[in-house]
Amino acid sequence: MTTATSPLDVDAVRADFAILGRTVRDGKRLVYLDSGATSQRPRQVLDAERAFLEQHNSAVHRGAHQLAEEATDAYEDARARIAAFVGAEPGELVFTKNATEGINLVAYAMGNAASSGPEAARFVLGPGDEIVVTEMEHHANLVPWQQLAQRTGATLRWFGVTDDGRLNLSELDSLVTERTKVVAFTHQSNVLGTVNPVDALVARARAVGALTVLDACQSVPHSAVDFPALGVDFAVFSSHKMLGPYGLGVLYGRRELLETMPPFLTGGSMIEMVEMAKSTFAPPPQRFEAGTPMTSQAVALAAAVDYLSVLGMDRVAEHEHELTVATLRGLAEIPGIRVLGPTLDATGEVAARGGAVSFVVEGIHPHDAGQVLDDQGIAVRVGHHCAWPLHRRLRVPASVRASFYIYNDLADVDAFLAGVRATQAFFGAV
Amino acid sequence: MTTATSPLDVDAVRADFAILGRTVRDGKRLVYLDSGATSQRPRQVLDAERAFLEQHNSAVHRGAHQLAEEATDAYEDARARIAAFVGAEPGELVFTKNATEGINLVAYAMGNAASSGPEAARFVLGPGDEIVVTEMEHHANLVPWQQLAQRTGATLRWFGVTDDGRLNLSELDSLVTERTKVVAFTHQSNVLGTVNPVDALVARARAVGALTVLDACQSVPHSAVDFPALGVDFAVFSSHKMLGPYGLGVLYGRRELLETMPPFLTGGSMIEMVEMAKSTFAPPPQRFEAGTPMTSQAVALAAAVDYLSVLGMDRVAEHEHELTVATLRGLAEIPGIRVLGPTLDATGEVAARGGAVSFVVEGIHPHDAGQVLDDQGIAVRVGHHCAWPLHRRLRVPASVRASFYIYNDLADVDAFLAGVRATQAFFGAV
Amino acid sequence: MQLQQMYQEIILDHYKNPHGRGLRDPFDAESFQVNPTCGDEVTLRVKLDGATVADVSYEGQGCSISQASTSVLTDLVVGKPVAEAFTKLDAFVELMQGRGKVEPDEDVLEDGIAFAGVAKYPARVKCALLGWMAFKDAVARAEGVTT
Amino acid sequence: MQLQQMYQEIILDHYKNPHGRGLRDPFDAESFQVNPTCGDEVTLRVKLDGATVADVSYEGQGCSISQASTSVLTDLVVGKPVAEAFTKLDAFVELMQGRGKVEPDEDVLEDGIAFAGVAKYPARVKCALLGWMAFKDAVARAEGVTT
Ligand SMILES: Cc1ncc(COP(=O)(O)O)c(C=O)c1O
Ligand SMILES: Cc1ncc(COP(=O)(O)O)c(C=O)c1O
Repeated sequence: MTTATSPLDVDAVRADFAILGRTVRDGKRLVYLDSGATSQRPRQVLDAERAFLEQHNSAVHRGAHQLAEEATDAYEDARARIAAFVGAEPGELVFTKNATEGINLVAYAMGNAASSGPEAARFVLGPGDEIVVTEMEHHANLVPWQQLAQRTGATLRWFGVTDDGRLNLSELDSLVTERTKVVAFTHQSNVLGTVNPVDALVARARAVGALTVLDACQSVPHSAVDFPALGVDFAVFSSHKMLGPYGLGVLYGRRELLETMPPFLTGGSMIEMVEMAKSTFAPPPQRFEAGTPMTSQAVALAAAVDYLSVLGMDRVAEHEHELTVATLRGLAEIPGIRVLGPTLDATGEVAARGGAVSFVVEGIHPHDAGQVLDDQGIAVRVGHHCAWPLHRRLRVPASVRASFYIYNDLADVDAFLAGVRATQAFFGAV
Repeated sequence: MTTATSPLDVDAVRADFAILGRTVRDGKRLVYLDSGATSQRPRQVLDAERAFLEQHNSAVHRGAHQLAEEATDAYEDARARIAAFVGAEPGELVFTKNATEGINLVAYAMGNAASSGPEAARFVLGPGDEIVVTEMEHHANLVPWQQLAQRTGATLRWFGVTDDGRLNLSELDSLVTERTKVVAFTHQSNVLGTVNPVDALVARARAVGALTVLDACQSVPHSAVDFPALGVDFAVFSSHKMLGPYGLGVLYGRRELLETMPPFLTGGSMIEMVEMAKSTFAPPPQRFEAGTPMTSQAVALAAAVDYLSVLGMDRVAEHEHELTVATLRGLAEIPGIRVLGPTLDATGEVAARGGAVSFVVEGIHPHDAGQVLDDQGIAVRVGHHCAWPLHRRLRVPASVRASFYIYNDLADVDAFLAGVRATQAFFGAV
Repeated sequence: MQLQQMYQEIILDHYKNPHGRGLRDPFDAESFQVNPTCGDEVTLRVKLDGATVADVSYEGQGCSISQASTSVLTDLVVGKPVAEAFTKLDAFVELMQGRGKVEPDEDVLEDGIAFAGVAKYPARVKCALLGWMAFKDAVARAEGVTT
Repeated sequence: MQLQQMYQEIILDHYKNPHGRGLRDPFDAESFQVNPTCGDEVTLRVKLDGATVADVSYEGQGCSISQASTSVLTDLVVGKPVAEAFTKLDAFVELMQGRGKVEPDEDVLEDGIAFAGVAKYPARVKCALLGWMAFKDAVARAEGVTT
């Protein structure tokens, strides 16, 4: 981890988030540790969206009047800024409603390839072909592939997870083979915090000619990510997890792939010519953006990306790392806690691990633990966090997850650790 | 048309829309006549979304902490209010990213029925089956059905349009037959303003056991609509055309149909159980809402629906009717204008027609006409308005469209009519 | 502290010492229910004797609320006429969905009134109802079988 | 009035009396281009004579801007070496995408400089480029054929 010149000024950041000033449960200070589910939005992002709507709002790519020009410029400028944030060209970025839609888009487009022209041949899947995922995927990067396999007759296979929450890479060469058409995996686990070795997976996928799909929902908001440098074919992330609005996701696709991939959703704005009996389609990214787009949300996400860029993504990552290490250290001192995923080594450090800390408290069901934390104003998430197979693998029905972002500080970590002890006291577990 | 007690107070309404106070093209008053593409948003809607985000924001249906409870309540309360606005039960409403996604959802779910269980049998389509649409559809209600036909081997058929812009219903019995599985049609044409006879179409579709899909994008924002009373099986509309945010559409489906229809997008929040090899799915509406939903947008659309309800949808319809009649009357007095769609009868009235007025000016291409109007601050839409086959049928390459909403008044109509005359003067056409 | 209102002593007692736990034979019907957000699950069996609930047995994993409410359920319904059991079920569902505004009737719900505090936490209502939904489903199946 | 800047006399003249209009034989290649937002279309044929543009003929429907710019195109490229035609094409594209900030070179673009005002209206840039894109595509096809 490179050291940024100065640490994040959390107090200044917090002042931008009105919601952090409120109290919960009879006047308790809100300790928001659920950014892994959704982040809060700073004033700057809300202001940017409102300013657009109050000054320039109009349908994009459709009108010849001045508002339409302004709105189109704002939308495409937003695309360019967001693309730059992940090292991509504007034309390689497709706006979806969330990351889930982005993954479905790729899966359905592959399903459509069979009834499309010859240029889509490399996307066709059928019996004998294989799709490889991992046991630590969010349901969003698992169920669409199960469904694609079911529709096409392809076979779904997956990487296992080790006891300490890493991918079992010893299976790499036997799992990813000439039969593999797609390898879909998460950049950073939303449960374990594990950062997966993209290089090794991409190298192997390329060697066998398989496409790679990276779930970057938990990496892009928290660290500097450059998709072309990672070499993945497709990647997705969600606006609402990185200070931006709901209702917006981003699909990145390498230009040459987007150019030959069949459409998914069809309708207005994605066509070239339409007759009653048949249609032809626009080039990317328009081909994948049917209907009226999320114009104001894209403008707001661009403001979010600017906000993060001013902080500096390395500094953001470093800050969260500090909170994560403090949390892992604190939890290690509490008896009866089992942390899922990578923990601190003998030197008190941990590598390739982001700021989601999931755990179980011996003798206390996660739902009950979460309730006691909530009663103290500490918002964590309980359940399987949309990674049910991973929980089954780790032999727990559910877990408690604390996840961090730029507005959290060591005081939040302390409050959280005290809350965990209070939970044990409440249920008399220790 | 029932007469509301008092006319719409347009001045009071306009005060809620900041954007209407701005000028365009060197200080000209903005005359916004492009609400058919997207409406503007009143302060109340923007405030509602912001208040939610600054006070209650959190991931819904997932957490046990107080913010999660509040956000879930706000989201489901919004669903209930929006459902009530169209006469539906909350469980019959699915949130999508726009109306286009809603239509694609039904089309793809039908495509998925073949690889689903026996309960989905009524959705299965194949060779020999027919899908019926109309020649006046927006691309959003045409291309998804073309694609479904292409994928399943079903046949696409369509109602023709008469010279005066009505559906050719003489074809009803020969087009909609025992072979018909779906009849998809627009409630109100976004080009012609034509309001289609839902009753006759639904009656025939029911008689042959076909499903009906109503494109209500241009009716729900402009008049009182009750889906159960209309008897349609599915219907869609878009938030951004009715004072609400971008990134939100609504799919209505009769409960018994949603209960057996296979899922479309898959991922988090729409599952019942997930294992690595297979998954089962939640009941509707969750089954059709994969991933993080458009929470704040739903809250904002509920505020929009409240805003419209206070005005009264009958009063809104009456107001737009008045503007439409004035526009048609004015255009009839200008030589060289051809209005597409229903015009005034001998008594100066027109029935079953909403407030979209499309036309061509003899000798002046719509793009050029739109430009001159824009130069006078009048924002209209030019092109084929995502209804290319309809324009081909009417033998025009494109048209100019003026469309009205609650913030337009007779002064806007006058400005527009003067603008059309100025266009002719500019190009020396008359 | 609101929390104590939710985690009444009665609830914690049932959680630590659940009544009627374990799956038993004979049974007429079995129901498996799961809470998809947290993965809590219950498998519940019902044995009817004519119009009477002869036995309810169950197994599952879940939080204190879901485990305790299933335990309370067995106390309330075993040995009772099916119609009375369903009256209690309706009363319990009403209480749980009442957002803390429904006054529970101790004559009908006995230990079940301890869950009144849970009704104020909408995210936990599903937990409290898990076993009851399994009971409802199992009886429906059993009646489908026995008629 | 900004509008006059866009609709220069030259543009309206070309619109009313287009040069080189109509599809002619012989030709080496044809290109069909459409503007998907408004339905404007052009079919354009190119005849090369070695490295020279021997003829350009076209047919289409569209607004004054798209029709006039195709007319200007024929004036600019017919009889010119392909390389020079492409220099003009590049200059025209640069002008149109310049948002009104690019100073056109009259020596290169002749009547084409009249379109400088159009560049301030991003929605119309596609109109102005329609015929030029057809020309570019047709030449590429013709060269594919003739080599
Ligand atoms: C009649 C009609 N149908 C469908 C649509 C598509 O709506 P959206 O772009 O919001 O998906 C529109 C608007 O563009 C419309 O006017
Ligand atoms: C790793 C991961 N993938 C995918 C998703 C799905 O994102 P969304 O719900 O925004 O589609 C999430 C968040 O819920 C996530 O954490």
